[in-house]
Amino acid sequence: SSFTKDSLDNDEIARFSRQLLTPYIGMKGQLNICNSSVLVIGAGGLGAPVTMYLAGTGIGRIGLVDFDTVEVSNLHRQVMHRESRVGMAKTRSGLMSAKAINSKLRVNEHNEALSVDNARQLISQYDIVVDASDNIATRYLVNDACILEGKPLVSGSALKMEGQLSVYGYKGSPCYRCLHPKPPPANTIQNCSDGGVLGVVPGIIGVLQALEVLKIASGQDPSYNQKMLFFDGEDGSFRVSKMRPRNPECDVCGDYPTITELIDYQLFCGSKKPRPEL
Amino acid sequence: SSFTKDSLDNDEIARFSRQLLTPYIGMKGQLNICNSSVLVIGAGGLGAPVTMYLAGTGIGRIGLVDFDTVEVSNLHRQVMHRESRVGMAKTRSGLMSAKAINSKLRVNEHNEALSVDNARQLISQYDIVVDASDNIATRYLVNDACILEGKPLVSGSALKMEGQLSVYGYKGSPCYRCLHPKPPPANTIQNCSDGGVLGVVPGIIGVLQALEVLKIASGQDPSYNQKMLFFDGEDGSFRVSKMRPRNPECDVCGDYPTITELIDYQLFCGSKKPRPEL
Amino acid sequence: MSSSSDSIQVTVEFRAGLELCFNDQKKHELEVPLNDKESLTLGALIQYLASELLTKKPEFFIQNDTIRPGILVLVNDADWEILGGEDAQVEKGDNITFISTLHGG
Amino acid sequence: MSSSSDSIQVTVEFRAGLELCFNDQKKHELEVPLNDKESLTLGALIQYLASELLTKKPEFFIQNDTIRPGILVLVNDADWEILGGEDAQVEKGDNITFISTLHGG
Ligand SMILES: [Zn+2]
Ligand SMILES: [Zn+2]
Repeated sequence: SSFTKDSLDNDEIARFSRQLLTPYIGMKGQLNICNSSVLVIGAGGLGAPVTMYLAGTGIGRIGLVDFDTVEVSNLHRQVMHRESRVGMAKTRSGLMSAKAINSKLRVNEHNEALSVDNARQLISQYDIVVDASDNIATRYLVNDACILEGKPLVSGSALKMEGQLSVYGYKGSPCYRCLHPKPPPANTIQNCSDGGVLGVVPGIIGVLQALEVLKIASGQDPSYNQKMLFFDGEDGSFRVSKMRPRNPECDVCGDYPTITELIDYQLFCGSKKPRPEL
Repeated sequence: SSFTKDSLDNDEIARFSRQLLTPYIGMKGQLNICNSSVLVIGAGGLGAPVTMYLAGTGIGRIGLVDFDTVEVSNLHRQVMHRESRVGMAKTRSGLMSAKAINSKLRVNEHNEALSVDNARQLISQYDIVVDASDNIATRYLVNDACILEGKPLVSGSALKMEGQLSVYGYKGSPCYRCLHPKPPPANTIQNCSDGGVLGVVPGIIGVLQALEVLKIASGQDPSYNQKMLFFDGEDGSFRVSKMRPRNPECDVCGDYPTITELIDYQLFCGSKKPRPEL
Repeated sequence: MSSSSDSIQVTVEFRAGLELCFNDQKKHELEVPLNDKESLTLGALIQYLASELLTKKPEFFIQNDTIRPGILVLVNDADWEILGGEDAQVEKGDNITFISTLHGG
Repeated sequence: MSSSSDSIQVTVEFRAGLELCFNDQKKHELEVPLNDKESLTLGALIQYLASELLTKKPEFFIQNDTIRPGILVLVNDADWEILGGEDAQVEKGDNITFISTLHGG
């Protein structure tokens, strides 16, 4: 961030008064939030509530990464988009919705696919990263890039009636690879296009991701560090489980990592075949 | 509702495809949702996510009750409003945001305070009621009116870092009065203006209220019937508690009710003094 | 090491603002003395908490010798009314949670 | 009435799609036979579930004689890796939950 805010003006005090009143945030926490930046990877079912609620909190800068355009089938869950924006880049639609809530918010549109070529450079520009993506290859890519750049990762996912949330690579917590050293076989993976998803499920997970970002940004400990939240919309049950700590033998965040630069994640996840010569 | 939809057109199939794909909803559930109506009482921190997510699901008709106008201090949590609408009636702002997501949605603006004079007549026009209000007198009023009109009530509340959710007066569940036959003394009550509230807390509760409405509307049992959800944002903990069943001696929903029409709720809650003559 | 037989060990939680009455602490691990009685009822536990643990604003917790209207009492995550209210017996290791009902939105 | 001493009673849950392999049922109350062994490890429980309870798509649950990559195993809401993974002992009344990791968003 190019400048640091050390006080709030009258408009900001009015705007954030209800939040400032909670002793949990206070003036110091609010200033920390205003001076923080977050990169949201995916402007879809998770990214929509993350973006809108973070815009409300007064976070200083949001980056949105997505190469998709708004489709009518997104609208049931991606409630920051709108009918009139079908065909528009999701990053532009997200920017418009975020700035409608707070015109002082700086929003960076990254209207491109996250890739091995741009991930580290993008992530290096932000304080906190939100994984709101929709596929496993991107999840390993985001994880590795966050570890290599030293950024905390607030990861959420949702499918059908269920959602999951954890914070990776922060204050002794494991990374995604510590939990999943090996990817699942490609034939066992479902996504929202074939499994469907109830819109409120990423809604709940996304608002909780915004809360975790808010905690890290304001200088508090996140709730789901070395913990994972499991939500099942079918019975409305929540489960918070204690997870393993960082694995010192992890390939990327371990004491002697073997992954020191980004790899080919499509190949790693088996979603493309190796080249025949290899 | 004046007409009943018995099939979806191509636009609707595209729009709701991800939700239809979940076996939990399916075509029959979606048609039930499209034929349902919901009255949202309060277009604030809870009402905003309820309205946006229900607009996404394809619910047929939403009524919004609120007499307030949008203020800048609302924007940190009431993410369906926007800076450019400061001063506008919250019901109008809510209508605009809901119809931006689904232009076919019918929205009724009830830009007035809910009162003893209008509560039953308003509630009688809808299938399901959402309590997204911000004060205890309204909560007793909504409860009694829902019991008298025979409508299920999805009740949410939030303050500081905590939120609560339950379904009242539906399939054997208690009503608000079964849990709270006597109101708390007026000097023990806090609201968001003096206690503050973190925006994401009503966000989480509101999205969960939308899920409960969706379940009732689609013909499923709600998750929090005769149960109460307690969320504490400070530690990210969720607790779902089994509550007492309907009390056959309840003043309003019991077998021999003493409250058979609406009463003076300000007086009942001690928020105004009785008239000196009385 | 030895939990004496004339006391009973319980976890007590105060939530949704009630922690203000109890030194701003939400969770308390307690050994509640039985005082020659055979057992402890929820009613007796509430009296003990009001007289021994409460530090501030007693009217937020107790009124007319019982719990203030607007507070829900949960025993191991179940509404105490299901278990008999004030007369219910407290068992060793029980979690008893007092939660103020919220009205904001 | 009598739970025989040559079996062990556990609750097993399958979530996030894994219930498809187990008759679409998320929660199972089981008596797992010990077969003359002293105790049951998580590894042995997984073999038992794969051979006796699984009804469909075994490759979604088990691969190369162990749990498929991408599945988290929780014992009483704690990650099994904290407890020793496959070698951890199953105790009477334990809740063992298998949850597939979700990737959608
Ligand atoms: Zn790692
Ligand atoms: Zn009642």
